[in-house]
Amino acid sequence: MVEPILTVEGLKTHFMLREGMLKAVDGISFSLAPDEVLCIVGESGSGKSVTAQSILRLIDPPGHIVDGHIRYRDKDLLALSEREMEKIRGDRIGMIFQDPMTSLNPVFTIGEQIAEGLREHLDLGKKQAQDRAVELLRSVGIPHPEERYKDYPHHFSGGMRQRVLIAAAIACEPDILIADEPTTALDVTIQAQILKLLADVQRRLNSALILITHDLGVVASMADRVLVMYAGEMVEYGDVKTIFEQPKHPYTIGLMNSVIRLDDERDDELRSIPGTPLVPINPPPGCAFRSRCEAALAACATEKSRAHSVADGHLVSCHLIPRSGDNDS
Amino acid sequence: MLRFIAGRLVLTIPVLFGVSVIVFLLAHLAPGDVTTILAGPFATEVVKEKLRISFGLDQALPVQYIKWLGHILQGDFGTSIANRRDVADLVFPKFVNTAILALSSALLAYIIGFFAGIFAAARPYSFSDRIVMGVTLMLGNAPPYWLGLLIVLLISLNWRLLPATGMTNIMGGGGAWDVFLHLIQPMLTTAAAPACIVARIVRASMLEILSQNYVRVARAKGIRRSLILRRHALRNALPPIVTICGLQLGYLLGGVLFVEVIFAWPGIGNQLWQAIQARDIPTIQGATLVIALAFVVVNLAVDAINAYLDPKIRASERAGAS
Amino acid sequence: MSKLKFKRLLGAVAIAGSLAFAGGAATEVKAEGGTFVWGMSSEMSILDPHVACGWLTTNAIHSIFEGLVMLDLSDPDAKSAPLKPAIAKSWEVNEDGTVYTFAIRENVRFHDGTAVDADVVKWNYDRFMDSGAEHAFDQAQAYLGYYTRWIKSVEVTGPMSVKITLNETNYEWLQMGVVACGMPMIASPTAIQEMGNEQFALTPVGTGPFKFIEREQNIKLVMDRNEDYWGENAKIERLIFQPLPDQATRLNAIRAGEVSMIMEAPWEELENLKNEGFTVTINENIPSIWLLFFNHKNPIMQDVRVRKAINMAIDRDAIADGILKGTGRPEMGMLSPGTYAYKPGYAPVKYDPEGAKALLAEAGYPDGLDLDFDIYEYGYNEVWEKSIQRDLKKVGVNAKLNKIEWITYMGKFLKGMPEELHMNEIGWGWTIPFWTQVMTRCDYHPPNGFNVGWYCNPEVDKLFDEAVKQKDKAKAAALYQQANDIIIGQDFGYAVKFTYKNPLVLSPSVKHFVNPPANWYDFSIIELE
Amino acid sequence: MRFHLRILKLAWYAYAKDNAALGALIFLAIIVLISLLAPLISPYDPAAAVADIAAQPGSEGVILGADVDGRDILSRLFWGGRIALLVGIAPTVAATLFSLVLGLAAGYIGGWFDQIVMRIVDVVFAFPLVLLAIVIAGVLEPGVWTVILAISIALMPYIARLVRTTTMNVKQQPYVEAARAGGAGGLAIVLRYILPNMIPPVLIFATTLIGLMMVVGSGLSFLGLGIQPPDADWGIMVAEGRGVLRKAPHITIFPGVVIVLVALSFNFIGDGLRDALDPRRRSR
Repeated sequence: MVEPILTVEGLKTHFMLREGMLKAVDGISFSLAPDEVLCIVGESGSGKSVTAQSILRLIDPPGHIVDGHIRYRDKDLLALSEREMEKIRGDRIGMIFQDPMTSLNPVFTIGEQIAEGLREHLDLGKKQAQDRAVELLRSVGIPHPEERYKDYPHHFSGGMRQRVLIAAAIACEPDILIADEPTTALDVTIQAQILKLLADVQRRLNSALILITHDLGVVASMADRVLVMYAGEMVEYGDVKTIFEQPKHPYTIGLMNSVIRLDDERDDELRSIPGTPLVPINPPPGCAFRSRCEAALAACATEKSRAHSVADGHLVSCHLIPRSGDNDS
Repeated sequence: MLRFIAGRLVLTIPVLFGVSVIVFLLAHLAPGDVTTILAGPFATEVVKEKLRISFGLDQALPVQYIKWLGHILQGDFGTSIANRRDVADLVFPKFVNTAILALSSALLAYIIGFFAGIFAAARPYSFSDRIVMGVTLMLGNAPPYWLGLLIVLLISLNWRLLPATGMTNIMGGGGAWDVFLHLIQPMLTTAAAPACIVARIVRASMLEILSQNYVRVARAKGIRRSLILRRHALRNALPPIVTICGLQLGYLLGGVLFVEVIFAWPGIGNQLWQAIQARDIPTIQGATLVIALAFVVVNLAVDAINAYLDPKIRASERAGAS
Repeated sequence: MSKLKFKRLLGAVAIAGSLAFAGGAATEVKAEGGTFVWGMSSEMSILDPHVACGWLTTNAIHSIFEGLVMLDLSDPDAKSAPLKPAIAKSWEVNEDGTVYTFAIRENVRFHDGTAVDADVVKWNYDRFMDSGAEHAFDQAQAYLGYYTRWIKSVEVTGPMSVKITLNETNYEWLQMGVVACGMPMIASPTAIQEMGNEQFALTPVGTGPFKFIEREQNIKLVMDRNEDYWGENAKIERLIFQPLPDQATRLNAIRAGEVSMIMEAPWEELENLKNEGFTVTINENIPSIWLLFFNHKNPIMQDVRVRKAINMAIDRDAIADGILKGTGRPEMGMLSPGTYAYKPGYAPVKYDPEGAKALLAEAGYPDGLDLDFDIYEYGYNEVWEKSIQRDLKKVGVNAKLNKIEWITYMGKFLKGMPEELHMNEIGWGWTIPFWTQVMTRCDYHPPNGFNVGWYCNPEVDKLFDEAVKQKDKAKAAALYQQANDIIIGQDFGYAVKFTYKNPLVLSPSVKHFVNPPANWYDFSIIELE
Repeated sequence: MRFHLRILKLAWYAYAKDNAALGALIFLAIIVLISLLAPLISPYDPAAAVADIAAQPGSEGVILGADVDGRDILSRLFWGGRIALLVGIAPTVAATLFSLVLGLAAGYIGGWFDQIVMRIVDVVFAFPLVLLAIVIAGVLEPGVWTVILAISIALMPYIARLVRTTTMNVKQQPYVEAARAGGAGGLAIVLRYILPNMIPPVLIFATTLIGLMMVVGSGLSFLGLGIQPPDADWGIMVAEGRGVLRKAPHITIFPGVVIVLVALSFNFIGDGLRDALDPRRRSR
């Protein structure tokens, strides 16, 4: 196997709220090959976005990364200084957020907002950065990029803004692109265009992509590997074929069933699993999913299952699933 | 931009008209017959009546108002009853003194407020944030006249560091340095409350902006934190801050009265206070009118700056111009 | 006109702007004699002596101007101030006290260089008494009426000689010209003709020991020593009156060494100031008393027993010591201190609440009565009026205090009390006992005078008529005291309360300051160390 | 009804969690109680001299010392609370009620009525608040009602603007449109839909203003334009003490500290209310 470009180990990101400790991400591990597409799926509030932001260390108080390692190439990102981290962000790892309407600064032109990152990382002059930004705008499919360079965000539609944001994220040709539900806020017709653009960009740059989504259709069409999250924890992790064809964890099985049953409405939210998701504030011991799990064991109430390998590259956290004979690879 | 300002100016005219009506009517709320002061205690009714006629006090209110307004528009603010000189001569130099105090206080308040606010916003909910915000809240709620007394007690009376009264050394001073020494204490007193209010609004606006998605995007782009604070956050937080700063400057114009009284600063507030005590109606009218005018101008300036800062207005102007 | 105003405004802005560049170019010229700064409790009025009133203004007027005669205020031990020659180097009064002949001093010049002669004196008298004169000033004529009503004619009898003839004998008349409201002083005709009445009042020109330099309204009035003064030059180089209306500011200013003298320091602070090295001077012979007028048109107040009872019910010691902390002295007579007729310690009745109660019962008010009492809102008077209200309460009198803003009050006061009102108040006095006449004579009922309580006793008026005809001051004083004993001791026509000794605080560097039996001071004798 | 109750409960829950606001509320409750009970609990008559002039704090009998007339400062603080709170609360309440009616009417009726009302408001708005209050109080006879009137007038435009803006916003909400389409009358819409939406912002604003107005009111008294001596008021107490600032600073300092604390409390309560009533800010 190729050397992974990014490795996340035992990542824990917690939020100290007045109501108690929100364990938004509680022990996530995965690795990413240089040209791989990883999809992180799960319901709202399962910790997908926090995981993505943790990688770039964009977590603000009261949130805090309390444990774990994030390794990019040979660097431990959690050990870097803020200044060193700023050099990674946008340059080596780019990120796209879910709400293009609020992700652009209303008081600067869109061109400025693309050129800004270029000047920060590539040490380009004003003119060079501007030329490059126009090129980028063209590459993400903005018509008349020279003229639109000087426009303010309020002149742009949501889909166009997301294109601008993608242009900004890929400006420095990063090794890793993180897209946090990039299409959620967009019209259905635009969604496909944006996803296609993302796929094109990923292929063109030959970069790794972490795509956060709850749309299993997207997962099926784009992912190499899939990470399923529930209440801040990883419940299952494996290649896309395995997850879709041989899901092991009851939650993943539920997800897959819901997709199959509602095949023609796959962009709908995943709400066919009975019960409501657990909000992991001061969570009780044991498995977070057990209250919604039909097959819960006594052990599920007292002890979390550790992620264990059931096949090569396929990890599951569930007491129901016996460990495979071998250790994790 | 120009169109916007022109529009605002047009809107200001009825406001100014209303202001003049209120200022005029204020005089007629006041009890007492001004002719008694003018003519002295020995004056006969005949002399008083003559005076009343010469002041136009025998005419109907609307007539008096129109005449008064006509004079005001020609720069004639009437004659002070207590001092028997042109109110304009009394009020304008005093207004300049007040402007010196108010502007320097505002500047000080903005600088302190900005730095304290950004300092606190850059480390929200930390210990230093709480301390800074706690102090500003205390100072912001302290009555200025009380604060001034404490300052003068400490600096002038106990430490004997700075002069306690006036604007220049009355025994023969003058010059910028002398004025500056006299300015320090009133300036500190005046600046305290607005500095705190500015600090709080700067902090709140910055935090509001720092939690915006586009700031997160900028961070994800790897923009340096200092640059984010300066470029993205401050630039967006500016409109409410400018509004508050402008309002504070306006309030300073009215609120320096307490400070001017305590420090005997020869400003328009002090003049107004003495005019109130002497029931010197023309001076009260003149001083009030000048302060209200200044307030209106400051508000206009704030609107103009905010319009300039708003890309939508700027862009639409550009589109309209091309 | 408007252009001019605008230019002035621009000028002011430019000055303010240039301050920033002036950079420590302070021009502090320490002339010999030094600068004396008086921190005053309020701004003065205009400085035209013929239409000016109020004792702060008087202080400035008496420094800049002189009349034919002036009061000699240099004797610290004087009980009442004697006259001294000024513009007139001497004067003669004829046998029946109706013709005054003045010899005008040679070599007296106004600050603008104009020389003083008999014509100048006549010109000034015409200004405030001859309504037919070209330069007559009707406001001045109103102000000075109390003085000019006695005058039959003013004649120039030589280049340096003026003869003034009175309607009737009056030996007090000369001193009536040195009271504090509307002063018959000699102003520069050249200046008045050049500037006009309005401007002259702002930039006055006189002959006094100090000349007007500049005045910034509510900031300062600056006067410099008149180097060409006919008499002995003032010791100090510069005299500044600085209005500091706020009491605490005045205190701060003198403590910080920014002024040389302040008035109206808090009574509680006087002791501390002394300990800090400041001089506190008290005006023992101040010609001023605080009194209540009884309304003699009101049925209740017409009963002498009620008036006497109120006189007995007021605890004057409590005000003088308790409230004023020794800066007041109880008084009962209508002759004010500082005049030659003053009788110290005059007290026909004593503080006696029980006796007062009994008297009221006798008058038909065993269960007490309600009285309406107008007071004005100015300074501290409410503090002692409240104290009197409490005193009256003790004898069953419910006094309702109607507090009225000063100007409104003056308007109402001068009209005389309406029948339903029972009492009102004033604090006042002149350096001559004639003031008592103005307050009590039958023919001085409003609008002709200040007898606002409508008191009238022809017997008293007869004594007064005699008094002004006495050349001998001792005889005049005796007549006044006799009248006073009727007004108070017999009729209890007024309730006099106390005299307020108006303490001043002087910085340690001030020497030879005299607190005279008057309401104003001679600044030319002060020295600074 | 049940729905409203739950919102209130939730709001209180969030509110009570805010320690500063809760502390401020308790502190204010104590101040109000003390002021109300002043006649019963004051150690001395606030107008009577009971100790040495300017007696230091801790002198016999007078815990906080005595003022320049030997009156007990503690008792005067108790009594002064009545006026200070009245001067803070009464104008704010009066201006709020008046502005509610005016702003609602202007915002709801709109058109020329709105234009006229708002132009008048603009005119009053063109004066700095403190200045307007001083001038109005200055030309009228001084006294507690003058202060209340002066501050009420000066305060009115601020609240009226807020009320009108909120009215305009709510008026355009779909559910109001729906109610109107459903035949609800103007008054019903105002009372049922607009007024309830008005309460949170106005309540928050007014609470914060009370503290400020207390400072302004005491300032008027300080200048001699408000409550007249010998009545006790915190502003007057500061004013009376400044003559002896050097020797007896406690006379000036104590009432000033009380003003700051009470004004601060209203601020905290306003902040607490905002957090409680505005779910968006609750987590902060």
